[in-house]
Amino acid sequence: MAGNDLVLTGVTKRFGGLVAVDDLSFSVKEGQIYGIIGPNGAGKTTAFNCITGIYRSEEGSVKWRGEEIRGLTPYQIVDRGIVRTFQTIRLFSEMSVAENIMSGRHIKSSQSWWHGIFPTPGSRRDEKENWLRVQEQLEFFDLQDYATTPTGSLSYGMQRRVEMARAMAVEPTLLILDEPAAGLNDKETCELLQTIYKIRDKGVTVLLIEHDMDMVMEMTDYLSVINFGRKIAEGTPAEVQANPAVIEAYLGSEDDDE
Amino acid sequence: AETLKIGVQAPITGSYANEGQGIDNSVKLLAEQINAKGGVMGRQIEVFSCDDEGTAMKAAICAKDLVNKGVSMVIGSYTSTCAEAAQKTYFKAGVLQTSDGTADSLTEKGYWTFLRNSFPNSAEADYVADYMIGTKKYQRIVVISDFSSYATGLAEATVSAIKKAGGNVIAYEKVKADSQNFTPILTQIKSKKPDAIFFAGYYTDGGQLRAQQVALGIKADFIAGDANDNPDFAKLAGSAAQGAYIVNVPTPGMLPYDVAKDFLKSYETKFGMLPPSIWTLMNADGMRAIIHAMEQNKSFDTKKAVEYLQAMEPMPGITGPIAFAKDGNRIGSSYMTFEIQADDSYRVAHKQ
Amino acid sequence: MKNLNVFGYPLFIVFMAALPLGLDARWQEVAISFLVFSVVALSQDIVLGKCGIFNMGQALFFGMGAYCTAILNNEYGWSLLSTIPVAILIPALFGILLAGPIMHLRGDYLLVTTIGFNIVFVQAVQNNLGGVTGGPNGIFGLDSLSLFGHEFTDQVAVYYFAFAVMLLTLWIMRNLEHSKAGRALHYLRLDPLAAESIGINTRLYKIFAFGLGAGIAGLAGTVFVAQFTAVSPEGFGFMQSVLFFSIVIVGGSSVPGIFLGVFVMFVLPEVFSPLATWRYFIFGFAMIAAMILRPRGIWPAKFGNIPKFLIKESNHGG
Amino acid sequence: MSNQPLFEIKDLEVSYGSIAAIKGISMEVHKGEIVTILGANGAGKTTCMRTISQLLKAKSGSIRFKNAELTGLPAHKIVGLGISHSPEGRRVFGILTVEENLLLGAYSCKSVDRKVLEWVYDLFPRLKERRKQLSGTLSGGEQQMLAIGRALMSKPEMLLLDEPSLGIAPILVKAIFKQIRAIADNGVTVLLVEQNAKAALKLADRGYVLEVGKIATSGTSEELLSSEKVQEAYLGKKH
Amino acid sequence: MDTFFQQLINGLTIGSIYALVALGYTMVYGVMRLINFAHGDMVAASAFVGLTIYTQVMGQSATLFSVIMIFLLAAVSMACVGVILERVAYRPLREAPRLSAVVSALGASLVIQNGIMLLWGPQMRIFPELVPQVYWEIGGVVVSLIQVIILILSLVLMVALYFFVEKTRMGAAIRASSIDQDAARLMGINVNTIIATIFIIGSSLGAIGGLFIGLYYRGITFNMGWQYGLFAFVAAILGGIGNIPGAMLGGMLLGLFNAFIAGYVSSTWSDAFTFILLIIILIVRPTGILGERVAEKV
Ligand SMILES: Nc1ncnc2c1ncn2[C@@H]1O[C@H](COP(=O)(O)OP(=O)(O)OP(=O)(O)O)[C@@H](O)[C@H]1O
Ligand SMILES: Nc1ncnc2c1ncn2[C@@H]1O[C@H](COP(=O)(O)OP(=O)(O)OP(=O)(O)O)[C@@H](O)[C@H]1O
Ligand SMILES: [Mg+2]
Ligand SMILES: [Mg+2]
Repeated sequence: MAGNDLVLTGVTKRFGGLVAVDDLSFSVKEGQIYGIIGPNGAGKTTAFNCITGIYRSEEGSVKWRGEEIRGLTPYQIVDRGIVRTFQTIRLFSEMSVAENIMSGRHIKSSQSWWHGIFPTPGSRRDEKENWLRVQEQLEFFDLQDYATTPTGSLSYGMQRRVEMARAMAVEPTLLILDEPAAGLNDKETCELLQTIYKIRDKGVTVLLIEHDMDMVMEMTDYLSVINFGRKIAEGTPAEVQANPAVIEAYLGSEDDDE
Repeated sequence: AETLKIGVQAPITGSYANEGQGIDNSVKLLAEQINAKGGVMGRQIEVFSCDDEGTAMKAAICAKDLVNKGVSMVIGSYTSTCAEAAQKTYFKAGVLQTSDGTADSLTEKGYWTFLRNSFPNSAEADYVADYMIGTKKYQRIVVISDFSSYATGLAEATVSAIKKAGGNVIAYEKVKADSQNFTPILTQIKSKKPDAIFFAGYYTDGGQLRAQQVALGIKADFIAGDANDNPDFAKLAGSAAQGAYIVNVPTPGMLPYDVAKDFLKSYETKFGMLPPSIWTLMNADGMRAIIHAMEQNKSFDTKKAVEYLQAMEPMPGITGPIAFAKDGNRIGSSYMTFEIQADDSYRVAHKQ
Repeated sequence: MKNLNVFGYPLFIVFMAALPLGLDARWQEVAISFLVFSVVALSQDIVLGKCGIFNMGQALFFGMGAYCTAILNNEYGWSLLSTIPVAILIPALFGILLAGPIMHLRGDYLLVTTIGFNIVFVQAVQNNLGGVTGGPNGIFGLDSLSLFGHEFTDQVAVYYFAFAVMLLTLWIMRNLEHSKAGRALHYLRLDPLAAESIGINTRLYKIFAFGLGAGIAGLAGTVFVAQFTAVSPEGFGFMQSVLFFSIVIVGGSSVPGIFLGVFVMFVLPEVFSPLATWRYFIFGFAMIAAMILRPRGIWPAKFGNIPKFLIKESNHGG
Repeated sequence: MSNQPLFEIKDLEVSYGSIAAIKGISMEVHKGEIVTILGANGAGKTTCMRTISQLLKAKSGSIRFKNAELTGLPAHKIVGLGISHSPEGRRVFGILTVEENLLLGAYSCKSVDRKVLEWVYDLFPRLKERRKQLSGTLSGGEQQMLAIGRALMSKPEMLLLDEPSLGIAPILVKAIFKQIRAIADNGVTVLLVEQNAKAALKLADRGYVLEVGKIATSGTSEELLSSEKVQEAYLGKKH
Repeated sequence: MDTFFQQLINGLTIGSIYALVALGYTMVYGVMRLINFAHGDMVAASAFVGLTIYTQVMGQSATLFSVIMIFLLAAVSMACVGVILERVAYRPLREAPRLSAVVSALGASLVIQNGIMLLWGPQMRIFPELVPQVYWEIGGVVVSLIQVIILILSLVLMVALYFFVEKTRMGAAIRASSIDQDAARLMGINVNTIIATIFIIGSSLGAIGGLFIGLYYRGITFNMGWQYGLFAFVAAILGGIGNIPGAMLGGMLLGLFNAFIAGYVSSTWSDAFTFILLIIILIVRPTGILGERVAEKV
């Protein structure tokens, strides 16, 4: 059994008559930074939604560490170590940064529901321990100064970072990022890149969607290109960049540039 | 100075508001008259009104409230439900309660504090059964009630009285008070081809039932219980009111007694209108009786007052002679049937 | 926030504990109502304020608790206090059962279904379901509060019973704030999808909130019965639910806000009872004004409930 | 450059409650220009655009267009004056068809000018293909085209574009930028907000760089492209 | 069989009243995402206003002209109330959390309901018999003139509204505002005017519903708005709130449910069964029968 691998085979997702994801297969190896690119509406986000259980694909299989996870609910999938972020930021904007990160500890906490009514010494200890983990994440992402700040009042780039910290608080083995650099300027994108490297160095596999080609080329180990829900190319960034099908569907030729 | 505290528990707002206000008004009027004459054994009467809105829960709350205020007697409420909901609280506190509620159950619990100033349902039921079977000879009778204690009590008593008299009840239905739309149930009734419908609920529903009965082309006689004796019944039914029957004791205007004439006159001068119905007057009689008993006993003791009332000779009242049985029921009955005319006036169709 | 915990609550509790000494019978009764309705409103807050479930049927569980107590007392002669476990468990169980199939519904649709449950309940009780609910009149003349065979006729006993129930509720609310379950409710209110995506079983926690809220409301029902020794359907109708709903929103879904809300909605009307007919008219205006002036409620709930060691000197905002 | 600017902002301040988002900026746009506003996230670019359209109310300062004061006017009056705004995040009317969206773009005109509609369809042939499709089912790039096309329907003199490349695939970004050029060539003045600084500066005549609510630098595109500061902060050496 | 058709007619009559009232809920919801809880009370208020117009303005004459005037004047006055309501109670809360506006609506409902009580008294008031009690018996099924009037007038109004919203420029502006108000402003649509229009239309339809209730049932009480409002609101939800044909369908279905359940199952359980049926429908179709016209994409 191949370690922490994610394997999609023949995944198909339809919305009414529209086939958003069409017989899609790819596999992500442990330790990789794996990129998915493709035109708007190609079905990238939908594919992620199928992996993370928000949608259930009609056909195909999604295997994680050899286990079929298609049909599991999102929280069951998180429980297996797969965590995602969203294309548009979805933080709990009224709550502080620390509380947002604490939400990532939900699944790791040993409390059960009834501890919310009658606490026990054990549940109090668990509470304390999880806050300590939150502190670790705050430090890792350099957010200590903002622990009590409501995330709604942070800048966009900072919110992206909190979102990442929250996902990392779950201690995932596979992190799925949907356009993490959207809306970031080049400088912020650079910072993001460093963060993703740091995450990878912790042994987390990263799967991401991105439109910023510079970033994709720089960072990913392997790429799949999707169009109309189907995979039209895959390979290393260099291979993909040179693929005529990809240039035609997605990148556009250089002479369009001027 | 010490006062004699009298509570009024009545539906001052809500569906039966005009009845409730009638009770409240007449208690205040009596109190004014008595106070003008120097009060009861030197004590002025102080009236506390509590609006039970015609709902049982509010009635229970009113009861506690009035007891907390230290009243020694409570007049009301208009509906049996409300009277019943409050009974036990008054009983525990030794506070006298007199109500026009007609549900038989009111006097079946053995609370000595309760005095009924009207006649119980069973008396009306017997009269209705006799009228429908004996006089009118109906073959297919439908009985309708709502959920209140009064209406279910009256309807059940009537059903059994009809059966006892050998009549044929083809359906006994319940409707939700204030629901306005009775056509679904009337449509089902229509298919059973009744020749008479007896309605045991209140006028607010009765008028609409009658209107919808006619609109659906159900050609049965409509006979309504005492709580339909209200001018609004005919207004609600509109042109359909004509020909409907209402069973009740005599209307205020028909009361032949001097006490009645005096009282009605002062009521009209003070409030600019006549009391809404005889129920108001029954309650006034209840209050007069209790005060009479206290004065005779020369004591404000409630227990003694009841003992006196249960033993006394009938005293003249606004609604006729008053006397009480051991269980708190008023003795006697004087039902009659009225038929509504084209101009909404009553014609006496049958007397007991 | 800190002042509230250090001074506010203790002061409030001491004040409430001493309150009956200074009141006559009538106002004691008002004070008991205040406590009972506060508990129901707090239970509604768990469902609506914390978990964000648009529940407009909380009176149903309040009523169910009250009816459990009343029926057990009336039919089987249980003492009021001994009915407590049943009055908590049955509503909680119903809450869980009813919540199960409807929790996937969105806001306003959930609102009607909960209204629907409430109406079904009231109609079932009015129709004298099982012949034990007393029909539209309800059940009257129940026993007073008694403990170990000793009967308390004084309503001060009822007051302290209500007070104890309120303290218990406050304690649970506090525990909830400092637990995984309580936070989960906040998360799933603010963004259910994000909550689900970090591993929160949103369905489970919604049902948990519903069940817990129902259980607490049921307990309040027992206190209600102890106070009035009576139950009847209209006390638990849809209008009541609307009031509890409004209290939570007007209060701002914080504990002090809810107490204020209950005070304004249930106690002030008693103060102004001479204006009885104008009461709801004025009230309606007050509700509109409160929302316009303070759209997040009179005393909005605050977040930032985090341990001290995380708070740095240079903290922004907060 | 002509002496009388078509559009002018003076000492504009905008805040959300107590948070100041724009802290006194001034800028001017001349007829026929493409002017871009650059800036990091949260710099206040969108706020600025929304204030021009009066969706937000300025705290102080003035916004003048063809010598008429805009501040204080209700938002729905702006488009009638000749300023059209294609908002951030596209905001197409999802359950209406493409054509219904376009027709609504001409709501401020007494009647719909068929020629304008044809022109928009010429600029974005894809929209013509999808006329009857519900706009909510278009892909992101198509929606962006629709948003721009819709803004053009009112025959504006000045077009406000807020991040037309956000979340759009490279190939479409190129297509859209090309059409912006074509629109400007048609005599429409363009005020363009972009995150993608390099592409925007290539397209624009001049630019302003916004930093936390203030203008940090401004100048012609060439000046900005070669400015150290801009290079570092926005075009930056990555990695 | 006669009974079945009779129940059908009865159900459709009351159903079309529900539908008229439901339209007010749905239109306001569509544009403002607000359940206007005061709408039911405006329906009640309309009946009282109609009564007063009859006695005070029309001098109790029951001619066709005076009936038309009653409808017109009541609709106009309720439209004014609706516009004022929006100005005072809802507009200040447009940016506020959704539930705040809901509570404001509940407050407005109390104000109107108790306003009626203060003005016209707590007792039931009786509506004049303006439509003569004329009946036709067709094969055992009785249809009354008032039923025919209610059915036809409601249908005409609903169809007119549908075309107004789907086919006119103003209708397109209404739909655009219901999707995205800011984007609508950018098109030059005056959203405040649109909202005022919505309230004018919704309130007038509600007013007509209220008069129908008065004409049909005759007895009107200050608190009847809750009952009709709740049912109409349920009808709107049943059809898919925000969806105009949905409200019409929901209203009709609810009327039929009510009639058939009360007739064939149990009149004492009819509300309960109606709601149980509604809940089951919602469990199966979580956004109503025709669905709500909004889609969220992640
Ligand atoms: N819930 C939904 N209902 C209907 N159609 C949907 C839904 N979600 C996605 N789609 C459609 O599926 C297709 C793929 O959408 P998806 O969001 O996966 O695209 P994407 O590749 O992520 O594009 P982008 O780069 O613009 O984010 C699109 O045509 C979209 O309109
Ligand atoms: N509705 C709001 N309430 C409070 N603050 C807001 C609101 N909208 C924006 N802000 C704040 O105003 C500032 C400017 O925001 P704005 O959206 O104008 O930035 P921007 O330059 O357009 O950024 P981006 O590149 O992310 O679109 C930011 O600090 C932001 O947090
Ligand atoms: Mg996507
Ligand atoms: Mg922006």
